[in-house]
Formats: sequence, structure tokens, C-alpha cells
Amino acid sequence: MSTSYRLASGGLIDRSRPVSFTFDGKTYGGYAGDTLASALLANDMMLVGRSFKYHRPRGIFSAGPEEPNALVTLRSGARAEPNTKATTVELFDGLDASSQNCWPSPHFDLRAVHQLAGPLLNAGFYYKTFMWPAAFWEKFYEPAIRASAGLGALSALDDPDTYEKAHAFCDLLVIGAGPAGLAAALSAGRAGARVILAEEDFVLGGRLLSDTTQIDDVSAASWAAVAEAELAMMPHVRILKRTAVFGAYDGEYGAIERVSDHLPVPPPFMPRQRLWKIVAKQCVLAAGAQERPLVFPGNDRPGIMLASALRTYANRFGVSPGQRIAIFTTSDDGWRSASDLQKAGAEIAVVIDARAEVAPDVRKLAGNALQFLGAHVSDTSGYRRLTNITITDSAGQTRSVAVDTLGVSGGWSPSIGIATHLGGKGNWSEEKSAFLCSDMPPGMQIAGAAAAQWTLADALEHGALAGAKAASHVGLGLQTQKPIVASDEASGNNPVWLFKGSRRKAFVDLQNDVTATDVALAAQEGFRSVEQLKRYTTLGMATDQGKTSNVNGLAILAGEIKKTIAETGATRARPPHVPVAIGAFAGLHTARHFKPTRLTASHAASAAANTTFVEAGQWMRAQWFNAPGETDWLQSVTREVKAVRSGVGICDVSTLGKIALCGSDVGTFLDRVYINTFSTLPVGKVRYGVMLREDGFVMDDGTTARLSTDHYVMTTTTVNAGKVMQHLEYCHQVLWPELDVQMVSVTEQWAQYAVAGPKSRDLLRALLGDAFDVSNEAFPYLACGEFHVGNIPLRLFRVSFSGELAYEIAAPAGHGESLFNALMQAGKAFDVTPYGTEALSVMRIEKGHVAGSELNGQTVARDLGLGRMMSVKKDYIGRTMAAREALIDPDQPTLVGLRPVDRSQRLRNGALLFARGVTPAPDTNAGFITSTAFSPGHNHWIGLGLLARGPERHGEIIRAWDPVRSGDYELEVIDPVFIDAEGARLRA
Amino acid sequence: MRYSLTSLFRQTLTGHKGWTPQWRDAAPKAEYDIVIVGGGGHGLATAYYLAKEYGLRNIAVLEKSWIGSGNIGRNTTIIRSNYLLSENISLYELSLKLWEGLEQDFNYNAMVSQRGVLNLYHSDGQRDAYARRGNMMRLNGADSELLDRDGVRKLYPFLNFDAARFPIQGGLLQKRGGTVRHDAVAWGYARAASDRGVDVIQNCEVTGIDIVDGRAVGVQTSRGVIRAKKIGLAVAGSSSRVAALAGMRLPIESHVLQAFVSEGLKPIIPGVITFGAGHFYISQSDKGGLVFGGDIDGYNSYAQRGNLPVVEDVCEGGMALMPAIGRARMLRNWGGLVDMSMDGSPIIDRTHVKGLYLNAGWCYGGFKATPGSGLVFAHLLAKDEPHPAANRLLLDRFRSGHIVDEKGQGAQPNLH
Amino acid sequence: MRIPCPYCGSRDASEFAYSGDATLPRPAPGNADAMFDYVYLRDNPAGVHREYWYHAAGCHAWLKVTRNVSTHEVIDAVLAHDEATL
Amino acid sequence: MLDLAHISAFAELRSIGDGRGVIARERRGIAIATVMARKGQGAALAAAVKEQFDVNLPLGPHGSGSDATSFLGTGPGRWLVTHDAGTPRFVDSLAQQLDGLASVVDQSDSVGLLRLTGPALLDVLAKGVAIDLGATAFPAGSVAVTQIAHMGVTLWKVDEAPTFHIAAARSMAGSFLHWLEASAALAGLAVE
Ligand SMILES: Cc1cc2nc3c(=O)[nH]c(=O)nc-3n(C[C@H](O)[C@H](O)[C@H](O)COP(=O)(O)OP(=O)(O)OC[C@H]3O[C@@H](n4cnc5c(N)ncnc54)[C@H](O)[C@@H]3O)c2cc1C
Ligand SMILES: NC(=O)c1ccc[n+]([C@@H]2O[C@H](COP(=O)([O-])OP(=O)(O)OC[C@H]3O[C@@H](n4cnc5c(N)ncnc54)[C@H](O)[C@@H]3O)[C@@H](O)[C@H]2O)c1
Ligand SMILES: Cc1cc2nc3c(=O)[nH]c(=O)nc-3n(C[C@H](O)[C@H](O)[C@H](O)COP(=O)(O)O)c2cc1C
Ligand SMILES: [Zn+2]
Repeated sequence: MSTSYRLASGGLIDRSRPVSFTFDGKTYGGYAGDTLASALLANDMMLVGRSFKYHRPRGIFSAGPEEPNALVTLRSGARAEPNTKATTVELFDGLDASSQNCWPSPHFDLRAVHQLAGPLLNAGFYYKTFMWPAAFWEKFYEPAIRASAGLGALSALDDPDTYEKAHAFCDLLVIGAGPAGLAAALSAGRAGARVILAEEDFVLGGRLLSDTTQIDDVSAASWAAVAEAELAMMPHVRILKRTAVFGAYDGEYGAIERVSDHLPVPPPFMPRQRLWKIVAKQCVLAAGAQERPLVFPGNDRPGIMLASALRTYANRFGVSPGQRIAIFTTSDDGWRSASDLQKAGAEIAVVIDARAEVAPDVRKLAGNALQFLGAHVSDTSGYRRLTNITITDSAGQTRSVAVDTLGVSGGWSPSIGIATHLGGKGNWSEEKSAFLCSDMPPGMQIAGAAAAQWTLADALEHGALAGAKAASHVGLGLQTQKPIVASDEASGNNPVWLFKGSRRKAFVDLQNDVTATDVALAAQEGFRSVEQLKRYTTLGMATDQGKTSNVNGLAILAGEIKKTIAETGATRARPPHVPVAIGAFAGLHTARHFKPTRLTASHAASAAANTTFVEAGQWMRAQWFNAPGETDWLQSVTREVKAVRSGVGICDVSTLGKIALCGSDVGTFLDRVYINTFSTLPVGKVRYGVMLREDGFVMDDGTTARLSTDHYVMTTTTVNAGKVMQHLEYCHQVLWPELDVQMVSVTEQWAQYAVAGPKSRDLLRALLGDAFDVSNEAFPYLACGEFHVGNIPLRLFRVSFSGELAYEIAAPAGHGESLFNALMQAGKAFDVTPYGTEALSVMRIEKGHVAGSELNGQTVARDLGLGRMMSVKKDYIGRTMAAREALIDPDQPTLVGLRPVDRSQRLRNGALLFARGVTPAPDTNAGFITSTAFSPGHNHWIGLGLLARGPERHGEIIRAWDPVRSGDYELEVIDPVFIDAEGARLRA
Repeated sequence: MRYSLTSLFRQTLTGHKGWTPQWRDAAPKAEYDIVIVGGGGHGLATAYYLAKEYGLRNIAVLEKSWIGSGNIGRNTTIIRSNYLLSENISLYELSLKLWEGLEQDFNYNAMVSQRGVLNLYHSDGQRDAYARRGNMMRLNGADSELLDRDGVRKLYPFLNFDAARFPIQGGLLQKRGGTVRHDAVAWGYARAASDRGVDVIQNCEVTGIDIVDGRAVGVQTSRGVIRAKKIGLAVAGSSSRVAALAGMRLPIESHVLQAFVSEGLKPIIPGVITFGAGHFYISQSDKGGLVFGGDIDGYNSYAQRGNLPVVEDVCEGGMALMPAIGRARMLRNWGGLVDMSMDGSPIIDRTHVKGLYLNAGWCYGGFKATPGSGLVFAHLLAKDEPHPAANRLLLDRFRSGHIVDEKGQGAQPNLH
Repeated sequence: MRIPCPYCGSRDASEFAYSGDATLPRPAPGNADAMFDYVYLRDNPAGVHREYWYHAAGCHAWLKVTRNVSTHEVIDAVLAHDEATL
Repeated sequence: MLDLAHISAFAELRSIGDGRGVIARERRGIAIATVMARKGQGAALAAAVKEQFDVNLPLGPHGSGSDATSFLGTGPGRWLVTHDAGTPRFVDSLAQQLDGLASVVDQSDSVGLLRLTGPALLDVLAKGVAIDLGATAFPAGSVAVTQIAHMGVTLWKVDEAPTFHIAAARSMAGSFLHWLEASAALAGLAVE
């Protein structure tokens, strides 16, 4: 499989392993070791996409992650992956990619008409127009703009692949496995440090793979392979290939490993990608440098690319991207590219250097190519591919040279992004003509090209030193090491970027179509900070984050506003350093596994009974049990309520928070956290309590039982369990450490069931027999007790949420399912009915008990009718603030019962309350309905509500206004207790 | 120069040579009638309305960095008035109405786009809370609709309806909600204010507040002393620091809120969606980026950046709600300093120092308030009394207990 | 961010719950002014800050952490209990 | 009489994938208690534990044990005690033994317990645990109360094989197994 652009030999590809792939539906060939970009180039596919704004034809521009142009959609269907840089995609057999942001194809794109409007569509044009008529923006202009938004498309299908997360800890994290990174890893690894070497490429070596230099007398690429082999032998060194470190965060680094992106689909159980969170004591940033392009008219045509990329394609991939190549450079490095390309067999037509003088031995590198010094490229032509360049020589003469490829080399920009993530700044170095970083994250060093140590010898030496220094920081001795020998010359950077010429656009940001004129216009309009420039022109905001455009852009701005680059500064780099799939940050926690699911002990037994479950925090609770023939939830719930009120029902209440409180001072402690008194609670008794936040509002409620002198169990609401625990620990550890109190959550330990209804005692008697006396005399309302059945400890509480004679019985959770079944079994004789949270809720509303919708964090005890519980004899959390003017204001809405005047009317939570006859308005609003239920006993809907001066208004007819559900009806205000106001049933 | 299609054409023909700076890069004068500290959205809007509505001219906005560098330049651009409490709805609804006419008013296209804001609910309790909220919105003149599951599915068929940990039951939709091009708001107000004579002074940090006999008389700045008859603070995340210059302690903590943008994608999400069972909300910009965010990191911070756990939390929420974004890539992630107040609602009031006024406590939601906040703050500064739409967002509410706590979380800023 | 829990060792901050300023002592009962300050007013400095972190997913200890809120550098962490009993 | 059978938390534990990267077994029938020192009784408690169990009560996040009973440090003044000899009402007798010195709360059913070992175990645990579990930082005997995939866990290293014991909330056993299976399947999860 040889194509015209694949060189006959050379490169690090495996020519014995041909690979076939499709692009835009056509099949092509490449080799293992290719990237999609190198394989496309080998197949003469330079033009692969269109630019964002003007839809100009664009070709492959680089050979790495800085790529602005060659964005493709990889794979298809649910696995489609838009905006993928062809230059970073490892070729695999069957790879399927397509071009994007063009229609019908990159070669012929209808939206290219945008180019005609080019002069109009300059920076910020949209801020100045599209304002009239006002309604047109959303109806017309914006839809048109949105239609041309974006590059690739998401499939809108659920991502079928999986992701995972992993943590790693090391002495030294080395970011990048070029010569500097390899040398750092080697010296630290040899010293015994735990090293992680992360490299985003699929081969270690960095520029070594692209260059023809020698190290220790072998080719650079072979040296990299040997170094890798040595590192791989060290048990304390971990090499992470295909892993890009994307960010420095406080105390950790984030990295993304593309575990199976180089495979057609992930094999079974293999994630697509893995998110690494790496805690490293030391870090060496050896991320290399990126070549800077040059800004001149017509600099965006397919065929114009970074000179170093040409070199990479030739040396690493055995591809010559063009037939006749020109090099336009501002430093020696361009000449090296020319030399390597020639050596690889490509034709270099001309080398143009902006410098007036170039050392003779450097000029020799260009062989017999034409050479122009003090010259620049001033124009280009060729629509779908470069055909000609115009050279303006030192004398101002122009001439046209026919080439299909132009390599541009504007020097190198150190890749310091990650070093600035924690707030460090890039400082412009006049000497290096580059931004360097000084204020790095703790423990970080920078080595190699990322520190503008340009030569290979320097990269190796400083890399090795940095590795050794990191090792010594973690207490590992420096051992003397044989220096690694390489000889090459620095090429240096020169501060020139912008060249004048024809009136054609000179692009700075190729992806977002930002031109030199746009930069100038922004400056003219007062956008003089680089950050404002960026936001006004969108320079550097595309998927490449300006890796090739930022320095040129701000340098041009500096020129426009007559400031130095040091004064102008650079825009802030932010993570992720390379774009990262959103799915990777979620790992396993997607869809159903978003949060853990908590199941109670009776879950399986309930599920077997055809139960509808509902989420309660992380718990799943039975909401109602569907009996045969029931078609509507209200039918089921009504049956359950009736069954409890007339017989007996069982409800799993295990999800309530349970906290064991032990020690001799628990009574005192509880007195301080509850508004009512607990120190007087006798052993064997339960009391209802309310606790406030320090700001005086109600935090939670629940019952607390005193099991023995020094042992209490508190229950909290299901959703507040964690919050209350945290609060109690705070009160104890921070406020009153002198108290002898110990506490621990026992929510998980106990399965607990409410046994409610007039026959509940009969059921328990049948169940427990002699094990425990449940008679009213021995075990009255609000009693509690512990006993054993065999060796199994059980607890019984005589508490009632339903208003009926009721108990709660608890067993260790492992026995919970058996206890549930035993209750059902023993209850058969009494026609026992399991009931869910809906029936529970109906009954608590009938009984006027407050719950989550009243304990909403905005109510005080008085609002809930619990004001009289507030002890005046002691201090407690929240007492002082609860005395504030607004918290004791009688106009504050207070708990009432509500029933519809028209008894067939359904009530709904959230309806607003008004006095009869007033017009609904913010200042006439008197409250709202908090809870509603269909009361089977009353045979109509009832509700609880918070109503201004509520208790004074019993008997009044008020208005409920519910416009979001088109409701508007009358209610009668009554007492919130709808059944058994005297509590006779409770005490039966 | 007035912006219009005509002026754009004319400039195009002359090579865009005639465009002038959008706002004058003013140098500080010795004295102003009113000095606004903070060149964010609120400060610039305040100056604009002072000039436009209250006829004041001698005004300066002092910005320590470049205008737009604060939260106005880093928020997720959502505008809405879907609040629960009348104290808040009145202000945010005033603001929403101002947004609706803003561009014609200040002659700048800020791309106000009312594509709808949808807050999802996943439980009966949430539905009820949204019903109450929707009713409160209607009561205060805002629009709201309560959708059921099918209503949501019609709008957003690709959400996760079938394999969810917390299934979507429906949503509260405010059709008039939407997004605005955030930076353009700063630039538009700066330009319009500057055109009305306001000095917009960048790189001018206030380092001291001069108080004589209990009255503020001027500010010390990195560019010298500036005298002022009245001083308005609108410094968002820096509120506590600047107020401390006048000896005040505020019911505010500064926290970091992160935001995210994906690579540019073809339109997939028309409006704004907020997940109700996790910390995640999302919209898509006109450029195609998915703009999304979640909860604050939860610890005091002045660093303008956050950490990975929250990045993960947000993306987990995203993948729970719409697993279709799994293969979209996060392009950039940043943070902003949010002024979290003790009840989660803003404070717009006089202070114990005469002539010193405070506009703060916007938490993560002050962008949508920008025009409204500017107008009511201008009113307060000009008239020395609160604007009727913001007369219950005062400082003494914490002492009296008339707090405006939408979420019922109490005096714990990181829970709001 | 890693918090050096005096009991558990270095842990990710996501294991903790945060509750802010740890320099304010709870005032004596009934002093409404002092209680108002304590509940509502904060120095909120841009620099070194003493603050409460609760090791919710670990040892359940409340810590007083000294942290620079401008750089996120964690300087020190002690058990609040120990300090409270001093 | 009332017969209440016991169901273990990890009854659903099963093998997945090929290979034995991680080998898992549920530890059943273990008595577990939280032991919390009473105010000012720390030293006396340590002495009592030494005397009655011949165990040096660990002051930090470590475990130490004798025969069937282990004391694992889980917080200041707080231990998780495990006992696997099947002594009836072990927790009650422990409470009596330590009466006045510590509060003892039965937790035998609050968690499920797994014993995990295998060559891939550290890599698999690293997918959930944000703590350095390597031999230097977390030698055998170390204990950590931490979280895995948003679930609270207590884990301790038994030996450098490595073998870990891990306790996870009973109500979350299903979600915990989902994490374990997803994380270990590639290397193979084998159940003994
Ligand atoms: C990530 C993120 C997302 C958000 N998303 C939304 C959203 O979707 N919808 C919404 O409504 N709100 C949102 N917000 C909140 C909103 O952005 C802010 O509440 C609002 O912008 C604050 O008002 P501002 O614009 O005046 O603030 P800023 O723009 O922060 O202005 C304050 C200015 O004061 C300056 N300043 C500070 N100290 C001094 C000094 N000493 N001297 C001079 N100048 C000083 C600062 O430099 C800054 O420019 C978000 C915030 C963040 C961080
Ligand atoms: N002569 C010159 O002027 C000049 C200029 C620049 C570079 N160079 C050459 O470049 C080389 C510099 O060596 P070096 O080691 O500093 O750089 P390098 O470019 O050789 O290696 C950097 C490596 O880091 C990887 N990388 C970058 N960011 C990463 C991230 N976030 N996560 C993971 N991996 C990442 C890259 O893929 C690359 O492999 C030398 O060979 C030198 O001669 C020379
Ligand atoms: C609504 C919105 C959309 C954004 N879109 C992009 C984008 O497409 N590309 C980009 O690089 N940054 C984008 N950003 C982020 C900005 O680059 C920048 O990170 C943010 O304004 C904060 O500034 P800072 O990072 O300089 O501190 C966007 C920001 C916002 C608020
Ligand atoms: Zn701890």
C-alpha cells in the first residue's frame, strides 16, 4: 500500500501492519503507528475541514494536540465523538471518521458564502447590529446564528461506553516523556523514588520521535525506547501512556488516560477512559514547547503548516505532506526542518528567513534550495490547497514560487499552562522571547523545552537534574549518574510574528477565524487588556485554546497599543489543558448509578408484593402496595389507610435517622440541643423533641427514647439524619466538650417497623407471646423497652405517627426481613396490611403532625404550633435568635387545618392562601398549603397550611389560589388535628 | 457613534477606520458627586441609570482591574425571575423586564435570548415546592408553567427519562427566562454610561475609604485620592474586603463557584435546564459551547478557581441527567468569587456610614439582576431611600429576623 | 485540596463538611447583640483563615483548619475538641 | 417461638470476569461494636483492654487484636471492635467488661464485611479510595474510615499480600457491589 505521499522508507510506523480506515465514507490505508492525520496526509488528504466563521477550507496544520484545523468526528452513532483532533488519533483498523462544519463536504461547502460577507463579519460585529426590531433577535437573527454554531455534532444518544476513576500517589509525577521527562523519570527512578510518568502520546519520546538527533551514540528514538525499557523494569515506576495530565489542582493533578480509544470498541469490562487523580509530592513539568506559526496574508491555506510538523510527519510517520515544499522561518529551527525533510527525500523549493543574517553552517542545512534572507511571505494562492507563495525579499521585490506546501516556523512557545493553573503567571522573557513560569504549584519544577531549555543536551541535563532534585526532596540520595550525551545547537526565538503584504486576511487564530485586523480593531475600540481582546475577538477560545495563536495575538495587540509584551501579558490558562470527555469526570456515576441506593431490610419482601417504591434521599421506600385489581394509586393508599385505622398495618420506618447517645451527661446535652427538656425523661420512656438551628428556625424533630440511665436513642427525619449528626457532633466537640457524651449513628443497625392500628397490640402479642408484655398497663403510650428473643436483641417503642394505637418494633437489620415476614405472618389473623409512605403521610396529616413540607427551614416552632414546647427555664441552641422580632411576629403564617368548602374539591400543595374576597397580590398573600391528602375517614381532601394568624381564624372561609394548576377555590380553616383530638386512640 | 446596520455597512466600506473606543478610558478626576466602586455589571449599570434615570453626570466607576474581569465576565449567563419569595421576585422580575428592552435602550446587542429556563423536579415534594414557587411568581407578575413529565419530554427528548436514579417527574418552566451574552452587558453599559459622561476608570483599586465625622468623603485608590459626595460599593466577591475599609463586618462569605464550557457543538440544547436531583445546570451558547455549572465548592475562597471534586460532582449530575453529553469534551473550567450572604439573598442598603451605600450578597445569581440592581441602587444613591422593588433587601433584616431565605438553610452561606 | 486530619492523616477535602470561621466563641445565653454577631457577621479575610471542617466521611472529628483562602494552602489542622478543652 | 433468621449483607456477592485479580469472601457471623471512651477514661480504658484482652488499644488509625477480638481505631476515643469467635451476646459482655470506661454500641448488623485479596486488589481499591494504600504509607494493621464511590467504608489492611477487610453500610451493599464488580471485572473478581 504505497501512496504518493508516503515515503519509501523511514519513520517509526510498522509497515508490516497495514491498517484500513474510512474518512467521509471512503476507505484508505495506513500503518500501525500512524495517526489519523499522518494517514490522511499519506493519502493526499490535506483538506479535512472548514473554519468556524468563514468556512474557509482548512488543512492539517500540526502534528499534535495544538491542532486548530483538522477536527473530525470520530466514529459514528452513539459513539460519535465530535471535534476530535486528527493529529492525536491513533490509527486503528476499521477507524471511521468524517469531516464536520461543512456541507456537503470539505471540498465544497455551501456556507463558504460567509467569506463573501467577510469584511462585515469582523470582530464583534454582532454587538453592533441585529437589534431591530427587538423581537427579531430571537425569531430570526439568533436562530440563524445558532444554526451556524459549533463544529461537530453530538449524537443525542446515550454514551454507551463506561468510564472509571482512579487515585494514585507518588513521590514524583513527570508530565511528558520527551527527553527532559524521560531523563527526570530515570534519575528519580534510579534513586528509588515512586515515579509516575504520564505521556499523552501513544509512544514515549516527545520530539525525539520527530528529530534525527543522536543521544549516547544511538538515534534519539532508540534512546527513548531504551529509557522506557529501563523505567518499565523499575517496580516503583508507573508509566502511563495515552495519558494527558490536564490540570493542577490543590494537592492533586488530574490526568486522563485514553484506555481504549485506540481500539474499535472497548473490550468487555474495559472503560473507554480513566480519570486519574494523582497526589504527587513533587512534579516535573516536561511538557515541551509548541512551535509558533507566522501571521501573514493568506496564511491559512491547506498546505501551510508548522515546519516542525512537516519534520514530524517525515521522521516519525514516513510521510511527506507535500511534493514541493517551502519553509518560512524566523529562527534556525526552520532550517533544521528543511534539512530533515530533504534527507527524508522531500523536495525543498525555497527557504525564506525573516532574519537578515543566518550563520553559514545553518544555511548549509537547506542544501540546494533557494534561500531568501531578510525576506517574508507576503501572499499565497490556491483555494483547496496551496499552489503559490509570494515572497517579498529584503529589497522589497516580490516573486511567486509554486509550492504545494509551506512550513512556517515562528520559534517555540514553552508549554507552561499546567504550571499556571494554581494562579501562577507567565512572565515574558525578552531573552528567550517566550513566556516562562516562575510561580509554580508547590513542589513543581519545569524542565526541557517547557523551561525554554531549547537544546536536546539541555533538556536531558535539566530533566535529569530535576528528577534528582525531586528525589532528594523526598529524602532519596542523589547517586552520581553518567551524563547523557547529546550535541545539538539551540535555535532560539526571535520576536517577529506579523508580516505585511497583500490585502488578504492574515489569520492569527485559525479555528475561530481571528485575523490581525480583528486584533487591531479591538485595540482601536478600546479592548486593550489581553483578556478583553480575547473576549471581544474570541482569540484563543477555540478547542485548541490558542496554543498556536495566543502569543502572536497578544504580540500584535502590544504593537497596536504601543506596549511591551511584558506589559501586555498573556491570558490566563485554565484546566483542562487538553479537552476531556465529560463522561470521564462522572466515572461510574451516571444514570442509575448517579448516587448509591440504600435499601431497607424489607425491600425484597416488599418488592415481591408488587410495590411502588419512591426515593427518600438515597433510600428507596415502599410508597404503596398495589393490591390485585387496583388501577390507581389513590385506591391503594385509601385501602391502606382504612386498613390501619380499622385493623392493623405494617410500615417500614427504618430509614429514619437513629443516633445512639451515651454517657452520664446526655440529659444535659439534650436539654441544650432541644427546645424542650430531656433530662427529666425516665428510663423506659420516649419523648418528642424539636431542635432549632442557632438562628432560631426549626432544624429537625423526632422522638428520643431513654433505654437506660446512660443510653438514649434519638430519631431524626430521614433526610436530615446526616445533618443532625453533624450538628450534634459540633455541639459536643466544639461547644461542650466537657460533657460526658458519646454518640454514634445506628441507623444501619436497626430495621424498624411501625405496627399501627387498633389491632396492633393483638398482633404483637401474637408475635411475641411471653417474650414481652405489651399490655397497656405494662407498656403504656410513650413507653420503650429492650428484650431478647433467643440471642437477638429487639426494641419496642410505643409511639404513633398515625394517631392510632401503635408501636415501632426494631431488630438488628440482618434479622429485619425475617421480622417483617414474621409480622406479616402473625398479622394474618388480624388481616394485617403493609402500608407505604403515602398512607403514612395521609395519616400524619389527618393527625396534624408536621413533616418535611412544614419543617422547611423557614419555619419557627411557633409557626408549627409547637411554640409552647419552647422551655423558658433553660438555654438551648437557637433560643436567643428565636426571640427576634420577626420570629415572634403573630402575623407569621402558622399551622392550620384546611378543608374544601366544596367537599368534592381536590386540594393541592403549594396553592397560595388569601382572605376571602381579596385580590391576590404579594401583600395580601396570607400563606400557602403545605400538605394535602384524601382522607378516607372524612371522604374528602384535607390539608395543612401555614396561614397568617391561623389559630385565630378557625371557622373562616379563605381562598386558595393555584394558578399554575388553574385552581381557585374556597377552604375552611379548622384545627390541624382532623382525628381523635383528645388522643384517646393513642393511649388505648 | 450609534450602532446600527447602517453604521456597520458604512464602516465596512471605509475599512472600519472610524470605530472609536467603546468607552472612554478615563483618568480619575479629583472629585465626583458619586463614585461607584467596582466595574462589574452592577457598578456599570448603576452608573448608567444614575446618568440616564436620575440625571446625574459627575460620576465615576472605579475598577481595580479591567472592566468585565469579575463575575460579570465569568458567569453562566442565565437570566430568570423564578424565585420563591416576593422580596426577591420583585427585584428579579423588574430586572427581567429591563433585560427585555435593554438592547434598544443602550444601543448594544447583548443577545438577550429568552429561550426558557426549566427547573426539573424529581419528587412530589419538589413538585409541590415548585408549584408554590410558580404561584408566587404569578402573584408577582412573572410567568411560570408547571410541566409534567410528558411536557418535559416534549421539550427535551434526550434527557434520561428511563434509567434514572431520580426519575424526572416534571419541571417548572419560565419561558421568559434565558441567557444574555455576559461580557457584552459590561461593555454595553460601559459604553452607554461613558457616552452620558460617566468616567469609567480601569486599573484603579480602592484601597481606603475616607470617613470624616461618620460621613464618607472619598476613597484612596491606586491612582490617588478621589473625593466623593456619595460612594456606592458594588464589588461582589470583594464586598467584605472593601466594606472592611469602612470598618464594617458583613453577613457575607466569599466562596468560589466554578463554571464550564465544552467544545463548540451543533445546537442540541435550546434553553436552560436545571437538574433537580443534583448540582447541574446547562445551556448552550450561540457559539455552540455547552455552558454548565453546579454548586459552589463550599469553602471560603478568594482564589477564583476551584477543585476536582466539584468538577466531578457537576459532571456526575450531567451524566445522570443527560448521558448524551458523555462524549462532549470539557474545554475550559474556571471559577469566580461569589459573595454568599447569610440568607442567600442580596443586600442593597445604606450603611452606618453616611454617604456610603452597599450593593452585595449576590451569591451565584446576580448576573440576572444586573439591570435591576443597577436601577434600584441608582435609586438608593440618588434618593437616599430604597427603591420599592428592593425595599426588603436591607441590612437590618438579619437583626430583626426578616430574613429572605429561599432555601431555608439558615445562616450557613455554603448551603444556599 | 488535602486536609491533614490529625487523626486520619491526609485526606481529600471532599470527605469533610465545611462550616466556616472558627475564631468566634459562642456567646453567653441571652446576649442578643453578641449572638447576632456570632451567627451573622464574618471577617471573611482574604488570607489566612481559621475554619471548621468536619470529617464527615472519616473519623467524625471537628477540626480547626488554618488555611490561606487566597492560595488554598492548608497550613495546619487540629482537633477542635482538643482546643475546646484547653 | 419467634424465629428470626439472619441474612448477611453481601448475600449477592458473585464472581465476574475471567481471572482472579481480586478474590473476595464475605465474613459472616462477626460481632461488631463501636466502643467510645467515656469522658476522661481513656487511660483506664486502655488498661482494661490490655488486661482483659491483652490488646494494646491503638491510639491512632490502626488495628490490634488478640485471638478473635480486634480493636480498630476509627476516631479519637473511638474504636470498632470485631469478634469472630461466635460468642453469643459478645457485645453485651463487652459492654459489661468496659462498663464505666466506655460506651459500647452494637453495630453487628450495620455493615457487611468483606475480605479481599488478590494481585489486582491495590489497583482496584485505588479506583475508589483516595488514600495511599501502599506498603509504606499504609502498612498492615492500618485502618481507614473513608469513602468509596460516595459510600462510607471502613477498611483495614490485614497483611501485605495484600489482604484487606472492608466494612460497608448494609443498606448500600448493592451499590457497593456494583462498584466492586465494575472496578474488578477486568482483572477478574473471584468469590470464595
Ligand atoms: C461561575 C459563575 C457563574 C454564575 N452564573 C450566574 C448565572 O447564570 N446567572 C446569574 O444571574 N448569576 C450568575 N453568577 C453570579 C453573577 O455573575 C454575579 O452575582 C454578578 O456578576 C455580581 O455582580 P457584578 O457583575 O457587579 O460583579 P463583578 O463583575 O464581580 O464586579 C465587581 C468588580 O469589583 C471590582 N473590585 C473589587 N474590589 C475592588 C476595589 N477594591 N477597587 C475597585 N474595584 C474593585 C472587581 O475587580 C470586579 O470587577 C455566576 C457567578 C459565577 C462566578
Ligand atoms: N532547538 C530548539 O530550538 C528547540 C525548540 C523546542 C524543542 N526542541 C527540542 O524538543 C525537545 C525538548 O524536550 P522536552 O522533553 O522538553 O519536550 P518534548 O516536546 O520532547 O516532550 C514533551 C512531551 O510531553 C508530552 N506532553 C505535553 N503535555 C503533556 C501533558 N499535559 N500530559 C502528558 N504529556 C504531555 C508531549 O506529548 C511530549 O511527548 C528536545 O529534543 C529539543 O531539542 C528544540
Ligand atoms: C458563557 C461563557 C462562555 C464561554 N465560552 C468559552 C469558549 O467558547 N471558549 C473558551 O475558551 N472560553 C470560554 N469561556 C471561558 C472564558 O474563557 C474564561 O475562562 C472565563 O470568562 C473566566 O475568565 P478567566 O478564565 O480568564 O479567569 C466562556 C465563559 C462564559 C462565561
Ligand atoms: Zn479524620
